[in-house]
Amino acid sequence: MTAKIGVITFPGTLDDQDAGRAAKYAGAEAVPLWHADADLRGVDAVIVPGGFSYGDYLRCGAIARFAPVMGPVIEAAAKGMPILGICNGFQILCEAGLLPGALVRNHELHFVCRDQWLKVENTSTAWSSRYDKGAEILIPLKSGEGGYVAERDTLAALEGEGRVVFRYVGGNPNGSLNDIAGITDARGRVVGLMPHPEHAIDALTGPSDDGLGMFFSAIDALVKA
Amino acid sequence: MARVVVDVMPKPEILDPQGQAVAKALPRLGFQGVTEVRQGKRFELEVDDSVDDETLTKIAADLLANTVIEDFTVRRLDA
Amino acid sequence: MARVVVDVMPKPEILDPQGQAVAKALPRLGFQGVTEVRQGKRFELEVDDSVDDETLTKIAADLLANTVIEDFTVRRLDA
Amino acid sequence: MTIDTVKHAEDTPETAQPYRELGLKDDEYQRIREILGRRPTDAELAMYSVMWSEHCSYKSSKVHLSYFGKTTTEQMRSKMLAGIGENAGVVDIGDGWAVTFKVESHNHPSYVEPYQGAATGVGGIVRDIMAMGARPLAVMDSLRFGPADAPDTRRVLPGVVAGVGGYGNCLGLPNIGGEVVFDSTYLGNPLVNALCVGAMRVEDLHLAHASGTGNKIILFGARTGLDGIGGVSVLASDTFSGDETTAGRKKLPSVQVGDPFTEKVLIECCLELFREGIVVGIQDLGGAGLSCATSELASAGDGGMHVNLDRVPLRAKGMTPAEILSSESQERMCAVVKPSDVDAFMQVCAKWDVTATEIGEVTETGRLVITWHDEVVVDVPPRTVAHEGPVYNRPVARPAEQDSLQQPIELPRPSTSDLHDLVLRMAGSHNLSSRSWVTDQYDRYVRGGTVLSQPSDSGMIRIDEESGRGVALSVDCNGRYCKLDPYTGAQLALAEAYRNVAVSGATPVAVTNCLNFGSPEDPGVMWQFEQAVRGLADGCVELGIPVTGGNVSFYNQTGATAILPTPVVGVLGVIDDVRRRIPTGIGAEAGETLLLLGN
Ligand SMILES: Nc1ncnc2c1ncn2[C@@H]1O[C@H](COP(=O)(O)OP(=O)(O)O)[C@@H](O)[C@H]1O
Repeated sequence: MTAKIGVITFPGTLDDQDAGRAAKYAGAEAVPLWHADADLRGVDAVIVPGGFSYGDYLRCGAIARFAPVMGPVIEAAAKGMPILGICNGFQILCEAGLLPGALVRNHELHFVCRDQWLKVENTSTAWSSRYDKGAEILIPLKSGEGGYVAERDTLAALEGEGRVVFRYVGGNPNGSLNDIAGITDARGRVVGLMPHPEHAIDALTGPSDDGLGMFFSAIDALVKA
Repeated sequence: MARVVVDVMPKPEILDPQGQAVAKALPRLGFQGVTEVRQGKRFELEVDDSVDDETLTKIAADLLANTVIEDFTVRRLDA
Repeated sequence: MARVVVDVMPKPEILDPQGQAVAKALPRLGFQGVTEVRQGKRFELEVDDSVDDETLTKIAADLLANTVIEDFTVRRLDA
Repeated sequence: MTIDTVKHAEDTPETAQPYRELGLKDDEYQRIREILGRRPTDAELAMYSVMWSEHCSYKSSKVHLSYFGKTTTEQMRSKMLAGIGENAGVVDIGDGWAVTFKVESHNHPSYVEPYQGAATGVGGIVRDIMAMGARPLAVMDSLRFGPADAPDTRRVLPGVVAGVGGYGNCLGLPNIGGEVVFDSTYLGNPLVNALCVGAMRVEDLHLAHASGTGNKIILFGARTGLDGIGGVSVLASDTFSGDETTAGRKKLPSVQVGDPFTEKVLIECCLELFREGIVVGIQDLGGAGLSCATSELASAGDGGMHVNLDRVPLRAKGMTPAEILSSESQERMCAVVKPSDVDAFMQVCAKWDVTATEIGEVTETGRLVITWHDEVVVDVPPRTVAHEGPVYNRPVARPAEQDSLQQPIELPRPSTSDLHDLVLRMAGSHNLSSRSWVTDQYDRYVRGGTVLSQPSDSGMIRIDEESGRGVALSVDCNGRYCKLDPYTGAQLALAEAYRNVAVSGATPVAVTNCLNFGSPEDPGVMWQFEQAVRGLADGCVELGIPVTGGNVSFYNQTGATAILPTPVVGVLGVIDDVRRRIPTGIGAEAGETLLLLGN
């Protein structure tokens, strides 16, 4: 049976088509989910894609986290459904409390679009099992508010429990604490990261196809379950 | 009708890249003597008299501020 | 040492997409009775006593506010 | 407040009107009186003055631009589905796909308020593309500033780049290329030219016209505020005291603030409306706001139009009809819809949370009638507003200095050590250094279809995911060459853009342009303009590809000094499979042979 991966569209979401395409490239069925529907349409996993939900004028992800669709996402997360937040999706998951910490303006105050090397630190999450531990992957980063911050205790806990999944290498692009690019929840099912794996699925349109591993990982996790 | 101001500021221990950028720019522009700058947000709300303080605090805490990284204050302006 | 607050708000006739986004979101979140929201910036500065009001106004006008589209106010907080 | 109605205008023929402050000449004002057989109302005056402005009427450029039409052959036209005169040119790229693209200037607003000026420039060109029925797919930006180290450049450049990026990134349109050029003539007149490209199925092409008596006019998108009112405030200031909240407010800043989120939602909403097949005609609201949208829709239609201006949703209190008609509030569109489709239309708008209001209908009167609380404030033949504005045959004279400019100078042959220094100096110059500080602020990946972008010679996007069919685009111009010889300079700009597209593996098929010049009242500038148009048109004939659209920006001048003549040329190419693109760059493999073609 094909895995069904839901992709949420909020007003202002931009990378929903791309996330769906990536899920398809990995062999899953991509199911569009609408922000105003409190229903996950029977999907096995959810991607909260990038963009500028509601313009992100107040604070990235601040308004989107209240959307009706987020109710069932939070419930599903509690039951261990694999959930991936990319960029704005990561910000939304933090605002919704599914992941700790927050994302603030890049330290140089500019939007940054670049091909970014990441080191895979944790390969036991639902979204990173296909990578080798310590592998370096090349993924586009494109965000204006990508600086990861958290209170000291939270940060210590994340590091102590090995919950930093991806770390920037070759220069910190946005001032993230501890060069953090992506983190996971305590069970390794919910992952959020600022860089865009869905833009690295084909060397024709991205810098590499290194991002595909995340989508394959999720399908593996679903088959195992 | 009442006018309400909600001020939202980054918590002291949280990085404030915007405030820092201003602080760095000032001496370059010839302004000495500013030792620290923090940048936050100011919201001005027009609210019906039916909206009580508790609701205002909830609006600030749930939506206007992210209490993981920001502090806020709510105050009514005298009409 | 003095603590100075500079409030910067979009001019009344200028579109404020930020405030609008908040105003539209509130009823969806179940908060009724907020009829208008405007979002601006708040700066908190620590300044040496040598810095006079004129300089503060200049800092606000030149750097903190974009006077084409924003108004500002400067005030010293009592220590 | 009292409103200047048509009846009131008839009763008070002698009332002095501030037409000069609104930019109308004595004879232009007289012509309006002749057309109407009375003095215009405030609202009519606001409408005519903005629609007869250089920017909207092309009054100085029209006689020259017609050369494009005259030189375009049937052969060149064969792939063109819409050309000059429409919101944007459209070409058939095969397999049932049509592509539309256009470049437009937002120079002056970007100087006044760099971030918002540039942002709304991107927003405006994207709506033009949307108004053709297409999905916008990518943007490009061609920028010119004064010397990089001048204080004003430091104010303008970061704001412009952040504005182009801020708006385009938030809209979800990849930025696939552009230019950054520094020259002292642009110090007080930076150029911000934005290009947008979009695609649709051939049968989905929409043209802007209001036809079918009884069809409804629907205004949708943002509310109308006091944005960009600028000059029109003189209309009320005589009659009213300077209370900020009512008409008669003091001169307002003519600055518009963009809301890219509203525009993104508007795009998705429009595309859904197109898919549902419930749009008869559509027009974006650009520079001249409702004045332009209503008069152009009516003028291109087959009847007249009646608009209830009091139905327009407003953002500010106490706006007058003249102000509403002149408002340049962004993120608005106007559609013509059959009465039976209005409900369906409103439902789609509600789904996207887009404000939509029925403001009028198509009539058979042949006139554009606008009422304000049941009183007629505008009653005009729409063509006289939109299409029959003044046309000038401005004096043209080759500048005397042109000969000395073209004097050949003997340059000594450089020695090897000179060359070494020269290469270093050139590599470090502001005009040749890396553009990554700019391009790193632009999202080039969104939509997942970008095949080539910086640092490639052209940008390339995939249009059809199945077949791999795509397009390549490049925008180019060298103003210094154009100054030396505007005819050849324009051809060089065309040739450069053409080559940039060709070397990526695409076949050039169409041209757009943005002609940035000084004051048309200067015969020398008019000569540059005429020469550039002829050069470009003749070059297009030579290459066999048509100019499908463009934009003219005059009055780019500080005092008596005009900018370098800057005819920015955009070339569109088609590639049937983007997998066969040719990336820029040498040295990917050892042992490559380097060949120089041409002489
Ligand atoms: N304002 C801009 N916006 C987007 N892309 C730009 C801009 N300026 C330059 N670029 C891109 O950066 C790259 C290098 O530009 P440039 O140095 O002008 O190249 P060239 O001299 O080969 O035309 C090109 O791919 C160009 O499209």
